[in-house]
Amino acid sequence: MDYSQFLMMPQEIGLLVVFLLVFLYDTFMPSKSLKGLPLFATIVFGIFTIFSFFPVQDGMAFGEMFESNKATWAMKNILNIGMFIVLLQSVKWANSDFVAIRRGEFYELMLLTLFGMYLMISGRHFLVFVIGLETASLPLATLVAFEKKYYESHEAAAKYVLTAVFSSAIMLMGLSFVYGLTGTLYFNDIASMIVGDKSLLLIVALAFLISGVGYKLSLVPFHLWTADVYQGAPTMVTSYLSVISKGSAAFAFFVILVQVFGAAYAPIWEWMLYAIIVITITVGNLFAIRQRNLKRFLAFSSISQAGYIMLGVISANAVGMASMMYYILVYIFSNLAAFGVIAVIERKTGKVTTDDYNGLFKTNPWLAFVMMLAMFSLGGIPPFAGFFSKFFIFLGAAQTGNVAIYVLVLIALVNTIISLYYYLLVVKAMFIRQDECAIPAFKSHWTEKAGLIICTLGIILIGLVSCIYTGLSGITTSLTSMFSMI
Amino acid sequence: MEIFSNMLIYFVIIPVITLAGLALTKNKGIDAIRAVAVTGATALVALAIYLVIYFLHARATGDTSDMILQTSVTWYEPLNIKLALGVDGVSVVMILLSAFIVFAGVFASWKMDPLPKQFFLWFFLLSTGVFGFFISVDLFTMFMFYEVALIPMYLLIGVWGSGNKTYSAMKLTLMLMGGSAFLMLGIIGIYFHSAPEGQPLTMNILEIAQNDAIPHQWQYYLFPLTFVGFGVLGAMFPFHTWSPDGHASAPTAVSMLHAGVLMKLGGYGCFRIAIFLMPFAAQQLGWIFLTLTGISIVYGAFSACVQTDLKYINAYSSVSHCGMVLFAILMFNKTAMTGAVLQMLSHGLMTALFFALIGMIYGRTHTRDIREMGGLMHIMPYLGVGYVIAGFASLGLPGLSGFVAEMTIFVGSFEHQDMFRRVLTIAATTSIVITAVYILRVVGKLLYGAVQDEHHRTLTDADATERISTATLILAVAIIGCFPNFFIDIIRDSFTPVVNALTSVM
Amino acid sequence: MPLSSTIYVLAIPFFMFLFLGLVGVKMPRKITGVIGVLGMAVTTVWAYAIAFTYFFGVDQGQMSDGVRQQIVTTDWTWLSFYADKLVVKLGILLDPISAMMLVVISTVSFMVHLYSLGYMSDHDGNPEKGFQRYYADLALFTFSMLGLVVSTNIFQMFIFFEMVGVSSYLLIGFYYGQQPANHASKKAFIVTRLADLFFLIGILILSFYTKTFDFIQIMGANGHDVCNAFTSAQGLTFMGCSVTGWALTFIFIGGAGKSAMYPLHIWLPDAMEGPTPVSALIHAATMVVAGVFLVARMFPLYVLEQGAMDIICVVGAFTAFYAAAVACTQSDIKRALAFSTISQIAFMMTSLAVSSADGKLIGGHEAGLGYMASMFHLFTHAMFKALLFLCAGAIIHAVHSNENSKMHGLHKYMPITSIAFLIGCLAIAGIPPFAGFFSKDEILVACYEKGIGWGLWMSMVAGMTAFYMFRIYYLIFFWKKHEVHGEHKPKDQPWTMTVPLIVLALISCVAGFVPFGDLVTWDGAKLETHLNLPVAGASVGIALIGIGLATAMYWKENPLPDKLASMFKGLWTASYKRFYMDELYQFITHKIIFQGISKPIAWFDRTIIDGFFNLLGNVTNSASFGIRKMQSGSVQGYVSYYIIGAVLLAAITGIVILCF
Amino acid sequence: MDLTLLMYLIPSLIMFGCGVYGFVTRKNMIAILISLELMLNSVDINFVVFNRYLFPAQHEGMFFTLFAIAIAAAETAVAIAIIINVYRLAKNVDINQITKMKF
Repeated sequence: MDYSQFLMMPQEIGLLVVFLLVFLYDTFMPSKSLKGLPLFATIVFGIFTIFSFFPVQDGMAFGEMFESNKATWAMKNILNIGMFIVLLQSVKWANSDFVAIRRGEFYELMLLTLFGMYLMISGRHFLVFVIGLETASLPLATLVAFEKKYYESHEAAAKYVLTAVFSSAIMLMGLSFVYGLTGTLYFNDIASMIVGDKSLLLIVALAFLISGVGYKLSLVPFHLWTADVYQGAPTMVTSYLSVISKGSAAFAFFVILVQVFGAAYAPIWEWMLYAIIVITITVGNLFAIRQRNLKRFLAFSSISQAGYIMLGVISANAVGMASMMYYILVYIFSNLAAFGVIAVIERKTGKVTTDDYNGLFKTNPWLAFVMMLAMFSLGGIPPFAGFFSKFFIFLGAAQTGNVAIYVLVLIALVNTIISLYYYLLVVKAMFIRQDECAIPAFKSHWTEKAGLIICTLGIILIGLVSCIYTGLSGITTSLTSMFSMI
Repeated sequence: MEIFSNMLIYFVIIPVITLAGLALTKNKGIDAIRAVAVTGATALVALAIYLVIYFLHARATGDTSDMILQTSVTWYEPLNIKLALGVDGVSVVMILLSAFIVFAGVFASWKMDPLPKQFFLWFFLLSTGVFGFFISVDLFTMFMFYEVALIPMYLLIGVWGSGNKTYSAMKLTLMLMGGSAFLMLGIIGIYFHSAPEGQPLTMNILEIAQNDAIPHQWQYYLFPLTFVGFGVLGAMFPFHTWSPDGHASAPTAVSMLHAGVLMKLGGYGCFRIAIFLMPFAAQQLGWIFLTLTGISIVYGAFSACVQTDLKYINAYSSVSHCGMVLFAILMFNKTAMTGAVLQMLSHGLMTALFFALIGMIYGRTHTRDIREMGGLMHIMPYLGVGYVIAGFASLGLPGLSGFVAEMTIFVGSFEHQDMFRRVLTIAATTSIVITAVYILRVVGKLLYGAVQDEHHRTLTDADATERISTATLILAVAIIGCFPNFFIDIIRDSFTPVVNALTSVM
Repeated sequence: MPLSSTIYVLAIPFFMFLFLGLVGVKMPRKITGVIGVLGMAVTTVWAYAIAFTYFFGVDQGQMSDGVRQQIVTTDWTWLSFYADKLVVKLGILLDPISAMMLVVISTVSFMVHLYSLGYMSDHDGNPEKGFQRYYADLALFTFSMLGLVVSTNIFQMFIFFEMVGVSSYLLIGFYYGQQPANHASKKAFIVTRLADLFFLIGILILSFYTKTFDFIQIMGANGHDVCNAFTSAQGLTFMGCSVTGWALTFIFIGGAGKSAMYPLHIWLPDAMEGPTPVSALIHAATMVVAGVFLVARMFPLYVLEQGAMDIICVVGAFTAFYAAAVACTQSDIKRALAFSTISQIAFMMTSLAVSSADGKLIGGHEAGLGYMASMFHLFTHAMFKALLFLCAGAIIHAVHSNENSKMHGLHKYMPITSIAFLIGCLAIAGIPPFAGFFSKDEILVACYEKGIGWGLWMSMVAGMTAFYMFRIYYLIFFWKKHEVHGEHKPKDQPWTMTVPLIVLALISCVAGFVPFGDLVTWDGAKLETHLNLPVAGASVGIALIGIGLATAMYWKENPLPDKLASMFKGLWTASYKRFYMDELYQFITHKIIFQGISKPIAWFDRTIIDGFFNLLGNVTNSASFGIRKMQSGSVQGYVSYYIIGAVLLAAITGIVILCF
Repeated sequence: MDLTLLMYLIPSLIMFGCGVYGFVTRKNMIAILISLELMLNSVDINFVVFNRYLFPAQHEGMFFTLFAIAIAAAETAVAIAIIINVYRLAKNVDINQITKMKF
């Protein structure tokens, strides 16, 4: 066996190194110095994040089961950034009394799930993909259950693990059909096998596959676990779930649909996605309107956001892919900013409902400011990054040019009004509503501040500085082989 | 970068610098805040006046290009989105108007309380959007600045407003954003048909108009989208209903800026994007929107007749006047369109004046219900006379701006060969009587007659800052009314391209 | 004096307005008053000089082979609707009527300025509050009227119509503290505005066809060659009538509003809520003649549109009678005078309408007699009506009431006023040799030539005029002894108020001998006029009968009037209530416009349209409440949604694929 | 008699159906886990059978099955652990008890 092909996966290797370092620190360091573990893990991961920006060479490895190209490289970096912010924000929380005893596991499991997502992104064989998927989802179940004292945490974990296994079972069923029809699990081979007449069994398989990935992306009607899990899980884990795993799943989804089913089945899955997007955005918004618990509220908002991300998938072209990755990046910054504020306030006061935020601007103007930026960015208000990502993803979707897509974009746009409504509700609570027993002024830890500042800069700059999107689109347009069969 | 050698960009940079300066001030340091705000506003006015002079000079020296001061810097290279600047006569006068209103607005909100710093921050963010909208000729940047100008409204009304403010603010924001949702779809559609087969797509309005590549059946979809999108902001019937509540709840300066400048974005966009880029559909579907705007002219005037809240009266009269703007734009000839721009100027200044005075009166009497006031002319003659002048401007007294604008519109509209349009024009002219009715009704109830409330006898007349802000506007109104040709000469020729485009598809 | 200096006749009042309005308020009242009067005096002198130069001066191009030319001395492009055509200019057009009007306006206005010095002060001579504003508004009023008469184009005329309307609004509402003045000013403005709307429409139609506003371009020099665009447009018809007919009729409605023709007259009687000198100005010289002047100005077009002419004729004749009938019963002297004004203005209108322009001789008179007569009557009427109103002002100032029941027998207290008033009455009644006789005689002649019916009708009205004027006169100065209440008894007013009376009285005596036919004709050519004895005699006879009747009824106190009043109760009350025109307007404005249109529209806006957008929000909310059961919280529910969703997705797609 | 493909597929599909049915109907979380196992195992059968009958040349399906079994084991372990935690706090393993968070 040729070990040089490990050079194809420097990011995976680096991640494993980080994991090992954290593991060794956790295992062999004296227990009194374990307080430094969170910071240590964060710093090491930060270094890794920076190094992983070094370009990798394109190519396939391990019998073409694993592909690394510019797009996967960029996507992994995007995830790294998000992961770094999450770790940064979780430093203080990880040292709090309840979780301190298990802080090591927290970081190890987080890094493991990230590794699984890497596999999802880079896998070009369904075996690798499935392993990555499970590696990404199973540790998360334990992370959801991390708040040992809270019943909600465990209820959420139970719901999560049961539904997760169920969905993976369904997806595997679909995969077995695919295998039975084609006799292979390589993406490219399947693609070359299934050209020709449409078989019903493959349609079923496609539906099951979409449902399996849609579960990770929490698309309606496979989304119902989302709200409960987000609400019950520790806020750090929630933010991680809402952005990182979503992002990776979206990317993998794009690759599978375009590369595997792109050839002959594009109309079919585009139709399926069409229906799913419409109900996803709508249902997510409708639920979000009535939520008072902010974590639950953001859960539903993230459902509708997933619908917007799918607009990039349905476009199935280079612009759409670039817009989707760009959207994910912006979404990471915006959502992590929101969750960061929620986490800080929850850690200080334990309050998570909208009404608790009344008059927040008077007492904690900066937190309120960041939260407002996050809400505006999620709602797509210029000059913040969310506006650009929304515009570009609509642009990408509309590039396919048929009127049906325009109608879809119109539906999405009308939904942005509803979403704007509930985002503004939060702003209203913080800025307009007055409350004498508002959350008192407090100072947050410097790591949390750092995380929020990074998010704020991202929200403000990513849109105005065009180079990021330009780079992404340059990358995606270079993937000629991928879109060749569409 | 060559972009900074173009003076237009400074219309955006100055507000941004002002924002930065305000951000540096202390929350309590009210004097510093005022100083920064006034400096920024004054700089804007100076720059705007210089721009007018520059424009006249350029035209005088034989620069006949459609737009002067054109600069184009690539922003989003893969989508061919550029930061393209350029102004013609219409944008020049619009910028001048905006600068004046911002200037007057700063003084009108002199005693803003609470949180003056945040107020001015949002205030200048809004003006950033407004100026950016007027200076840019790129669909994307226009749309971006458009929304930048819209969103601060929510907090400006919600935090500093009065009455049922949260409801009004939410309604206003959602309706305007709903409009801009249609607009966004329209812009995307235009973008993908902006160039003939094989050529690179573009967002630059001038290039799109030059390519003239939008297929006719697509124009049928895109024209209503864009026109309604802007029409919502232009208070077109039946999408005007945000205006009364919004204006009633908004603080003075915000009402001034909103009615004075923001509603103009609607009219400007309607002609600059909807009609200019899709002349065929404009010719085909124009009659629908013409009917709607015709309705809103008379409708707004009639509804204003029975209101009792000063701000509601002006909101409805704004519906009527802005309806006249869109009405004239849809007449597709130079005279009417020139009249439309004059009407924008006139309505902007006049309504700003109205809202400023209302704010001052409200600040003293703490009521806006005309049934509870009376004989204020005895008590505050300066404000009273100002209000009468604003009223005369609104009902079109010669020598003030309203008359010039309305007459240009009527004459231009009536010149149209199409009988339907002529009859509509006749219907629209009736508004001058109804306007007189409700204006005189208010003046009679509010200023004349005996003093209703004895407590009002102790009230004071306008102070220095208030006099500055009102005098500025009154002067501007009188200047437009007395020397209309100066403005008409700036404006008229800017309509040559759009009129040519419209006539070419007939 | 060069005619090009006419601009100063306008410039001075305008400057006075700005000066008094902005600076004057800071100055002591008396001084501002004096300044105003002086300014007006200069204007008057200047206007006289201009008029003299125009009519009799050395030739500055105003005479060519015996025909007075129209001279445009100033022309400033103010507003250009199109780059080349359809330009609004502000200019000065001098021709017989505008020169004549300059004289009339400046004279009356100057008298009023002077008179107001006394009138607007209390008995100790201290000017009252708002004195400066009063003089500023007077200056503005004068300026607007002067600008109106010298207009070179119809649009400029429209502009100054508006200006006149607004300055009258300011003056009528001078006592804005009092509700009646407030209402009266509003009414005056809105009614005239309504008329101006039609005027505007008329202008739009006319300019649409002629492509110009300019009088000379439309009607040609001296109105002799009307432009082809107009004549060709006469062919086009709209709803049966020719478009030019519509245009001219609409324009006439505009004039009718200002000239208080029935049914747009209702604002005029209320206009007396302003200070009495203002009423004098409005009724005599400025506002009400604007309409007549407009028709006269466009006379060459009207004669081409007999339809429009007939409308004017009917309206004028009816208004004359109606106003006279009302005036017979009014107890408020100012209101009575107001209706007499309406009646006299109607005389002028009718006379214009019966006039003809084609060159042929009718009944020994040249064409255009009616035109000349109308202008003549305008001139004389301005003088004696101003006189009458100023007298009324003096009386009111003395007894502090408008009701003639408060007066009676003032003759021995204020003889000068009484005599002046008598002269005015004789003049308006048309007794030679006073001014009114000549002008009214010409009018009647013109009417008889139009048709015997018109002549008889107008003669009857003339008789009524004599009757009600003397009725007022007797009721004020005789009828019974004046009972004095208060310590100071009524007396003649200070010189500032009496001098104008005397001057105007003298003018009223001699004005009739002005050779008007040589000066003011519709085409500038001389017009031979000679007394038409039968008509003159008849009219004088009728006048005398009217006077006699009045004398019989009102000279000494007697029960006869009340008997008559009770005999024709309904008629009397109807006439006293001005035939319920105001009530009708009240009904239309309040019940129909406000209650019937505005209220429903406002309701519709708040309920239907606003309600619709609120409904959208509520529907969204209720929908989000309705689907909440989906999130039941039980894992099994979740997975059932999951599996159903997946299967449905597959099934629907499969069916679609298999079927299509 | 020799066994055909369908003779394996139909039972596995029935197994799968039973698993889904059991998941939706059973109240006890352990029972639900068991039905999940049924579903996963039916998937394994599918893979093996397809491989054995249709594509005997390679062993992709076999390998996949091995991994699938491992994954299933891991899932079961995690699930059991969490269920035990729930039992600690809720004192029962009734699936209808854990519906605190809803709507």
